Amino acid sequence: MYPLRTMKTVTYRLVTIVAERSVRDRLLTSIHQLGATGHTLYDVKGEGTRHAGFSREAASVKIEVVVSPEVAEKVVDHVAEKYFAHHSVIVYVQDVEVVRGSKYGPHNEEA
Amino acid sequence: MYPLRTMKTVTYRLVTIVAERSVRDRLLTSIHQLGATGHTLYDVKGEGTRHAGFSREAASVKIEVVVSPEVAEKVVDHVAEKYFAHHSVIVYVQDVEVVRGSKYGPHNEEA
Amino acid sequence: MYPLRTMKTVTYRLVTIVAERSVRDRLLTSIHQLGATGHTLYDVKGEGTRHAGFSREAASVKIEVVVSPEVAEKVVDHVAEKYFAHHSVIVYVQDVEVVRGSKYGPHNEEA
Amino acid sequence: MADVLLASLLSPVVLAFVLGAVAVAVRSDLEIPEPLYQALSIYLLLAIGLKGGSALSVTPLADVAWPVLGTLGLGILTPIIAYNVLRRLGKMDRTNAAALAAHYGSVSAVTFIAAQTVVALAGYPPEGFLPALVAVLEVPAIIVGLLIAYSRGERAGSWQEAMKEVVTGKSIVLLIGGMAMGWIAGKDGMAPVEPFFIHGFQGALTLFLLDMGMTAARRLRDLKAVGVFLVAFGILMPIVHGALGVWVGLATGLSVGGAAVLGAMVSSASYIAAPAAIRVGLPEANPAYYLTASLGITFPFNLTLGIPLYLAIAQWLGG
Amino acid sequence: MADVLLASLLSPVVLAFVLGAVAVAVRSDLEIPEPLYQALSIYLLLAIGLKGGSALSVTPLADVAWPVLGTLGLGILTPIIAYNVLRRLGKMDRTNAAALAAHYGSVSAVTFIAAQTVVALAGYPPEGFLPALVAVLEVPAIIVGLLIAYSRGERAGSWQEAMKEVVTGKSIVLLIGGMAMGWIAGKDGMAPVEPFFIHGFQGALTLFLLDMGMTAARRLRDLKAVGVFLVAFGILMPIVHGALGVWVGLATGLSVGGAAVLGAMVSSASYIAAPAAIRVGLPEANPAYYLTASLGITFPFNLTLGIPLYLAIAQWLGG
Amino acid sequence: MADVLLASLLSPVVLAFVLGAVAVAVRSDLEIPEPLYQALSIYLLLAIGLKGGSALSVTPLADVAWPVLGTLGLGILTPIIAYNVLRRLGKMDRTNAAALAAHYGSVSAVTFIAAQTVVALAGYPPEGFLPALVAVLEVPAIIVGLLIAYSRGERAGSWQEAMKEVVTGKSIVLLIGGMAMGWIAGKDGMAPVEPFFIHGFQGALTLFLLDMGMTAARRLRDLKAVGVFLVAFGILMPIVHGALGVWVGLATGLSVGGAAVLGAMVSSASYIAAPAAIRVGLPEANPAYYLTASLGITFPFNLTLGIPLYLAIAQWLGG
Ligand SMILES: Nc1ncnc2c1ncn2[C@@H]1O[C@H](COP(=O)(O)O)[C@@H](O)[C@H]1O
Ligand SMILES: Nc1ncnc2c1ncn2[C@@H]1O[C@H](COP(=O)(O)O)[C@@H](O)[C@H]1O
Ligand SMILES: Nc1ncnc2c1ncn2[C@@H]1O[C@H](COP(=O)(O)O)[C@@H](O)[C@H]1O
Ligand code: NA
Ligand code: NA
Ligand code: NA
Repeated sequence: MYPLRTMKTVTYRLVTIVAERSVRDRLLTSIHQLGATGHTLYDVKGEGTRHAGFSREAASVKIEVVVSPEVAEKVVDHVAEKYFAHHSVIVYVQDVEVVRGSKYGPHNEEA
Repeated sequence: MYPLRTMKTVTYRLVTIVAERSVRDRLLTSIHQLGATGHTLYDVKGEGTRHAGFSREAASVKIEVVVSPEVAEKVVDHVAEKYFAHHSVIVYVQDVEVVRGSKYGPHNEEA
Repeated sequence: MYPLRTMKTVTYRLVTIVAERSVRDRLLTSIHQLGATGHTLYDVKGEGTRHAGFSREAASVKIEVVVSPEVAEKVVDHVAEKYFAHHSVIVYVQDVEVVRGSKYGPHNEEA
Repeated sequence: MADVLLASLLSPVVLAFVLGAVAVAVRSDLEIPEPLYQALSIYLLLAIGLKGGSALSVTPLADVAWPVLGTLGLGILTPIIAYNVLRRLGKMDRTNAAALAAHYGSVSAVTFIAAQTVVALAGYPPEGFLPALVAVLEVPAIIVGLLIAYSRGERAGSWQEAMKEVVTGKSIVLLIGGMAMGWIAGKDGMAPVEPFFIHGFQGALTLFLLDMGMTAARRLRDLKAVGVFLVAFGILMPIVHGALGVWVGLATGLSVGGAAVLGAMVSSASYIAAPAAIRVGLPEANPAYYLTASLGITFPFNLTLGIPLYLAIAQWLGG
Repeated sequence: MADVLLASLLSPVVLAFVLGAVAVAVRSDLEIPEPLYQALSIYLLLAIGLKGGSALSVTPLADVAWPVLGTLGLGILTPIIAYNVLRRLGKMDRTNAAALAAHYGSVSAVTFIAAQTVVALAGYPPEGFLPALVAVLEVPAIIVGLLIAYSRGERAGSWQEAMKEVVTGKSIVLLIGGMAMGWIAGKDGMAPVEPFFIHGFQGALTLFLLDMGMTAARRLRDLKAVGVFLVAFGILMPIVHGALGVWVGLATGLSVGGAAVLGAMVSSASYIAAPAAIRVGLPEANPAYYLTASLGITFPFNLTLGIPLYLAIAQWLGG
Repeated sequence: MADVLLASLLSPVVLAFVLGAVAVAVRSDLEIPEPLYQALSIYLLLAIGLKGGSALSVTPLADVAWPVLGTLGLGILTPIIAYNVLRRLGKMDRTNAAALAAHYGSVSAVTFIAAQTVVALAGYPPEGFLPALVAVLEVPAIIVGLLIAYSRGERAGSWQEAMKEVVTGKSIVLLIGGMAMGWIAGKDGMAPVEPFFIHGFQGALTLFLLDMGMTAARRLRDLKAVGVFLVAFGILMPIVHGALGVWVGLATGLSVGGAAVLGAMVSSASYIAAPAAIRVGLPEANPAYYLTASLGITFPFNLTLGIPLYLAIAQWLGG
């Protein structure tokens, strides 16, 4: 890692969810309830182990949220519990360095 | 890194390819042959060192695959060997933590 | 991390910016002036702490640049200084492993 | 009937469907951009609504009441028939049977449009208010299908979310919204928008069917996952439902053309509203079954052979 | 006036706006894809330009000169009025007042179109060259608003970038470009593209207003952030500006219909060109204010009650 | 000829091209969304096909046979001419010369459409079946270009993939598919889709050319990379090919209008089908050369000066 020198950065978590569109609005509501202060989303196409392609109507959506490690954990747990059984959904987590950490919710650790 | 506590997570590799559209279908075929169990893709615009912009028809596509480290390596090698010489293509790799690791193919290590 | 064995890879930085569209062209110009040799961009939708949704016209754009750590730092500083006060913008940084490192500008370190 | 069949098969609309399928078969790089598909489907649903609404505004209530009631009855009856056929003859599990029942009880707007065109060309202009029947037919079957499933065990989905999807889904909003607009604006009010919504309609439908042909052909790749029984079901069930629809249409006072179109509607399987609601309410049902059957089998069958058949039945029963 | 009001309220265009708002209110999953919205707005702006340009090509310069000058004056005067109202009566800070002034001094192309349609239907066909006035009215107020702000302190934005945005923004390029095209091609040259740009216009506008209804309804959710004063401003300021516009229209020789349309134009608040320029030149102004006022309050007010009102004023003053 | 030149230059279609170029020159934020561009190109190709097919259905085979053969010959001959000019006079390397040859031997559908319109307006209505010639002209030159390259050394691309692209590319599928549809449906079957595909055509083309103007202007920024020789080639080669096309057209029995359109077709350089196939088959060729020459130089030249010139040649040779 190359910590940024000038601006003070903090390490947060980037949670990425790729899901069939039918669950989009429910997912967004839950994510914000679990503590995310924002999100970014866009339409994608995809193939996976379940995703039989559906019809055109059911293409996928990708949701990205920058959150504290605690919230990240809750989001991943929520997605796994509620959607893995019957829906086309994947979720993965990465570290990201951000400036203005407080923007993404409270967080006790630093990079 | 902040390992997720509740769900058991495994570290896989996220391979990202940004390429001119003319190679999209061939790339996808190869990626799956090399062992990827799924992919996500979407249209992007871009500029790089080769990419003269082409015409409108030749905008770029971004392909993301979550795979085991072994497959990641094969995909990167394949892209570099087959496409770097004459095509507008970049590829980069990152670690990602996933739940339900087996979904993305066999993998011997854990986070 | 699982360094790629066959191809020689180098660790660069992936800077991701999500911003309201009104700043897109100015951002791109600055990023290239600061040393980026390329960029990838696409339209997204989002919500954050400032982003009141604007009108339709003001949806967001996501810009991704693979750059050396030095350039990454400059880009983050620039975005923070010029845009954080009055614009809907977030920026975060990650490590990425790339092949053909020189493509993304000079860089003294290796993975 | 051979005439009608030929005219129907050789219309640009059906030919576009075939072209789409061919493009997929030869692995062409032709792609209909997603936003174009969405734009066309918004346009078509709104246009049907507008047309139906402005026709309703000049139709006496008495002419509409019986057909509406009859259609409502069919919307409740046909999913029950379909469910029992799938359970008893097909030995299908409850969840997937209920999901398919919802689809086959509901209606495909494009099948409706195609039927209207073919039947009118064959010299049997149907009643103008038929789009109202599409709106009536769309919803009940989905509720019946979900009711069957929810009354038979724990469900992974959400009943409320599914109901919300059913009544606020985009196809119902555009269809009923368009009808309200057409009804309020009346024939005169509609005049300025006619070039766009009426004259352009068949052409836009042609483009839409190019896309449908591609989607249907892609679905056919899942055919083996689906099995012989479901292929047979996807052809025979529409014929039964179609005949029933024609009979109810004539019995409630529709013309031969109107009854034939009602037959086509009843025979058709939903592929917008039902999948959206079932995905929310019954996520454990397998989309490969209901989408392949509805889009890959029943839709092409109706588009080519079904519609002329229902017209023939209507001519025979009502002539 | 009741007639005009009713005809206006019950036109497909206004009904589509209402349908869009209803879709948002019931939380439907209906969505107008972004590219469709952009395609429609390109189409509408180019079509207005073409129509206006081909009308200009057969209009003697003398007929146009005074209205153009009058409109130019209004484009300078109305932002100054609006700024002072906001500062003095509304106690608003300079930045936000200047931003709002730029919006209310500029013009909404869709309000213009709607006014043209309503006024023509009411039996007062407006002059064909009015689109030229839209082009004239769009720019000056934005410059005035920025000048006010920049002359009163340090600014976070860039004056040059903002000016560039003002004069090369897509709405001005399409409007003026379309006018040049229509003017050069003339009535005859336009004939081949008329089915697309003229006959299809009202229908495309209907689809566009479906989207506008959705956007406006979404903006209304910000209403509390905006406060009572701004709601009142969003209704009363247009009435004042509208009356002024009608009066200037009649004084510079426009017909009753033309003056009513000019009134609607002057009363309207920009929601494409002004936000784009203000975001660049005055980023510290709060978009929630100017977008909610312009899209959520003034636009719906004008579309429903405003336009008939301006026509009534024009009939009364000019009749 | 001055008349034709003027009428051609001042048509909305050409003016839209100029407007697009101006928008890029002034750095406007105008953007044609990618899906709109794709939608328009699908629409235009299908519409040309439909029109040509329905014309073919009423044309005796004898009238078509000779022009088809002549066009086929030109599709083989012109890439060979272009290749030799580039190699001998331009000292260009084999790969890039072969790639350019493929482009200049093939055809630009939009140039064809523009030529048809101009020539008809000038009082020389061309034969209705000409779209069939577009389909005939599109493919052979690309194969010839690839053959030249592959017969002269190892290649980085894939011959099979390139051939697949050539014959299943979207422009050929839509053109030939549309022709089959139009031919099967016949004049009567086409009637319901005419408002959409025929009446709307010129307007949709106008929007498309707005985009083409923007693309061409962006390509011009690469002009210095391309060199003086290629600029000259992009203007003179079309004149030679165009004259050849006119002559072959008249020799195989086409009318003056038909021969002029064939001249424009032969002179034009492909910018959809050829780039797609060359990118797959000859990736080592530099796109900056073939795209800048074809889109930035030859297309604008033909659109403005070329078409009237070919008509003048046709009048002179065939009058
Ligand atoms: N291995 C993978 N790499 C990248 N994206 C994937 C992968 N597997 C699945 N996806 C994405 O996640 C969506 C749902 O996957 P699934 O639940 O496996 O059907 C797919 O539509 C893809 O967009
Ligand atoms: N430094 C970079 N950062 C982000 N994306 C890049 C970069 N360089 C190239 N790209 C993307 O990769 C595509 C191909 O790049 P190139 O091969 O350099 O033309 C471009 O169209 C961009 O979308
Ligand atoms: N916590 C977050 N996670 C992901 N994206 C975010 C987050 N916060 C903001 N964004 C994105 O950044 C844009 C600007 O954010 P803001 O400046 O907070 O309005 C939003 O439109 C989102 O697309
Ligand atoms: Na049904
Ligand atoms: Na105004
Ligand atoms: Na050629």
